This record gives sequence, structure tokens and C-alpha cells, in this order.
Amino acid sequence: MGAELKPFHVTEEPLDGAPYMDYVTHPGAGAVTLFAGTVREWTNGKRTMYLKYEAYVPMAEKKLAQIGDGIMEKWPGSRVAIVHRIGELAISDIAVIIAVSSPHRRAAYEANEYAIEQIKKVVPIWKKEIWEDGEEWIGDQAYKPEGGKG
Amino acid sequence: MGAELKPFHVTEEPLDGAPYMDYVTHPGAGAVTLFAGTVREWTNGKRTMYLKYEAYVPMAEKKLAQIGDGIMEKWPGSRVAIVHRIGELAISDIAVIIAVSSPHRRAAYEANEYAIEQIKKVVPIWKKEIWEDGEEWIGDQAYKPEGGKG
Amino acid sequence: MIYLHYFAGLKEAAGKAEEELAWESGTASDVLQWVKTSYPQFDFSAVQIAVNEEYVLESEPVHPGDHVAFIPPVSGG
Amino acid sequence: MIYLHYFAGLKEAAGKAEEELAWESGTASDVLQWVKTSYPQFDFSAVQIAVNEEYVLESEPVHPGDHVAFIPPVSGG
Repeated sequence: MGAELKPFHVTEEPLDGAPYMDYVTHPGAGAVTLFAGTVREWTNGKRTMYLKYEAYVPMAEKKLAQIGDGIMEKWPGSRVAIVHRIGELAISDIAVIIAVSSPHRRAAYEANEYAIEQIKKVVPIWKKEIWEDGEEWIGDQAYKPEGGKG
Repeated sequence: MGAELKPFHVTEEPLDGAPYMDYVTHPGAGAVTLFAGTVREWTNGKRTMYLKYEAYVPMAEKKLAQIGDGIMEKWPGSRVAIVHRIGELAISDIAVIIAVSSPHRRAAYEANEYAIEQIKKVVPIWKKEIWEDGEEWIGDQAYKPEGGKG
Repeated sequence: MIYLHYFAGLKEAAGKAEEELAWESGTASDVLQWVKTSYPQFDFSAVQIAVNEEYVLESEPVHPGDHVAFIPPVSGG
Repeated sequence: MIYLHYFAGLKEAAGKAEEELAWESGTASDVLQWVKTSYPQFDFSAVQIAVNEEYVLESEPVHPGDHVAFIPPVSGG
């Protein structure tokens, strides 16, 4: 991926952390944190078969870049890359990768966690959980598709 | 590395995060955090040429495993792998990798940061900084090798 | 003309991801009202509105050519 | 006989990483005293002692065959 890597990206392709770690690493960095959100099989006693993610892609990439800008302002010397996968994801697939580098480790942890919290608040991406006996868009949405339980 | 991966390892080989992420990922995990400590060029206005790490290898690996056990006890459902490189490291080389998976993200961040803090307290590994005009073992050691400044 | 964008549960309720609406002038609130009336089976109480890819208040003016997106509670990550 | 292990600055002060010491009985404190006397140019004030790869108090007994390591302040990570 090297030269073509988009640091704030929404994609249907499987995710790999390595190019994002490389992207944020630089001589001023003493710490790199990588977060990978993975598809968990069991949630509250319910077995997930797979997940489906959907995004408003241009706005989502814009919001990811704004989160990155916010981090570089709050934690000077940081570098950030965030990529979110959409489409159908199987158990253990990576849904999101956040890579942050910083001169010191505390900032690298804090900024990384700040990024995932912001993603969950403002980035227009939606997750549908598909179980054996139904499916549901997550996030308190009131419309129940047929077959859903929620 | 796959089948041969040692989850608590001290090695002279260059480090790569990918096999450690794969090692801790499993169907019960919803979050994976990876920390990479990298060699920073400038510290307090002083330019590092390279670092030299030394370890009491058998005891260091034992202590890393104890840190892993402590994490799995404090944050149930976590998996942990920690590897520390020794020998001469150049700028941007990775000195340590900590991979933690957990059902939920808060634990994955917390446990990862707990691991690096414990490493810096109890694992018998030492770092020597080599500058243009001298060198010094880090950690308030009182013996100054010839040519050292500190 | 303005361009409406639907996602997730609202896309399923509307049976489409996008549609066009004849438009001369008005606010985001007016567009929301039209969509609510068109798809009454969807609960819009937690929906946010974005105009041209930025979140806006309902009082925001909407002009011909604008893209208006209805954003149900997000659940990325 | 016991086996002594030196690291980092202490290894450089001692000019060696390991050495053997004739030993019948005593405590970690006694071993430390021997090493302090042998390498007076090193400041042992922050050094911890490990016997057979576990940190111990200075009162810990040391037996023939034990590995005694002197651990200057660590700086891994």
C-alpha cells in the first residue's frame, strides 16, 4: 500500500494494521498505539453470525480526517491514521483500525482512545448485527426490518 | 512465526506487530490494542544515535509472563503477548511490542498500558543511550562509563 | 432540486438509498418534515441532519443542489 | 559455589557479566557486601537482588548452586 495509503479511509477491503503502523511511525515518535475493533461472536448471550457495516462514505472520511486534525492539535507531535471497513464482516474480522504515534506513550494511548470514542459519536457508519434468528441495526433505531427481533 | 510464536519473548531479532496481533485475536475479542515502543531521535534536546538494550533474559521472560498472567486475572477474557528486543536499535526501530485482546475496548487499552508500566518497573532490561558525544545507561545508575557525560 | 440520502434502518424503511426532491427554498426542518410524512413507519426522534456532509441544526437553510442526509444514531467502530 | 550475574553499568564496572563465588551459607545481604567491596566504583544504592530469577529481600538465605543477580534500576520499554 505504501505510497497510496489514505490515512482516513472507508473501504470494503479486509484491513491489515501493518501499513498504518508504518505510516504513523517517524523519528520523533517514541510510542505507537494501534487499535483494532474486531467482530466478537457473543454479545449479551446472543451469537452473532456476521455484521454488516454501511457508511455515508464521503462524510465519514471527512469526519475521520477531522478527528485526526483534532488529535494533532490536542496532542502535538502525533500522527494519526484511521480506516474503517464496510460491507459484510465475519467473526474476528477487523472493522476499524486506529494508528497513533506520539513522542511519549501516554499521549499515544489517550489519543487513540479519544479517536474510537469520537468515531462512535460522530462518524456516519452503521452496524447491523445478524444473528441466527434475526437482525438489527445497532444504535437504538426504531425501524425493525422484517425478521428482526430487537 | 505462527505456531512457533513465544508470547513472552526477549529477542535480538527485529520486531513485527502482525504475528502478535494475530496471536491474541480470537472470537471472544472485540478489541485488540497493540503498543510499539519506538526509538525516538530527540530527547530533551539531545540527539540519540542509537540505543543498546541488554536483558537478564530468562528472568525477563519470566517477568513478562507474570505480567501477562496478572492481566488475564485482572481483565478476564484478555489475551496477551509481549516481546522485547535487545541489542543495538536504530532510530524508529521497535523496542517492545505489547498486544492485548479483550471482549471490550476499555479493558484492552487499560491492560495494555498496565503492561508497559509494569515492564518499566520490574522487568530486568536496561537501555543505554548513545549520543554523538557520549553514552549512558538509563535509570539513574551511578556508574559512568568513560566518555559518558550524564 | 435537492438530493436526499438515507441510511441503515431509514434506507430499508424508504426502500431506497437516495432520491431527489423538487426544491426552491426552506430549512432542514422543512425537508425533515417531508421525509417524516413520506416514511411514517420510521421513528425519526434520534435522527440528525447533515447538509453537504456537515451536521446542521434544523433551522439551517437548504438550497437547490444541496445534499441532505438523514443520520440515524451511528454505530461504527 | 554460587553464580553472580551483573548487568548494564555494573557489568561494565565489574568488567564481566558473570562470576562464581565460593559459598557455604549466608544471606543475599552477605553476597551484596562481597560485591560492593569488590566493585567500589559502582553505586549500589538502587540495586535490587534476585535469587534464581526472583526478586528477594536482603535477608533471603542464599544456598550453594543459587544464581544471584544484581539488578540496577531497569529501563526497558
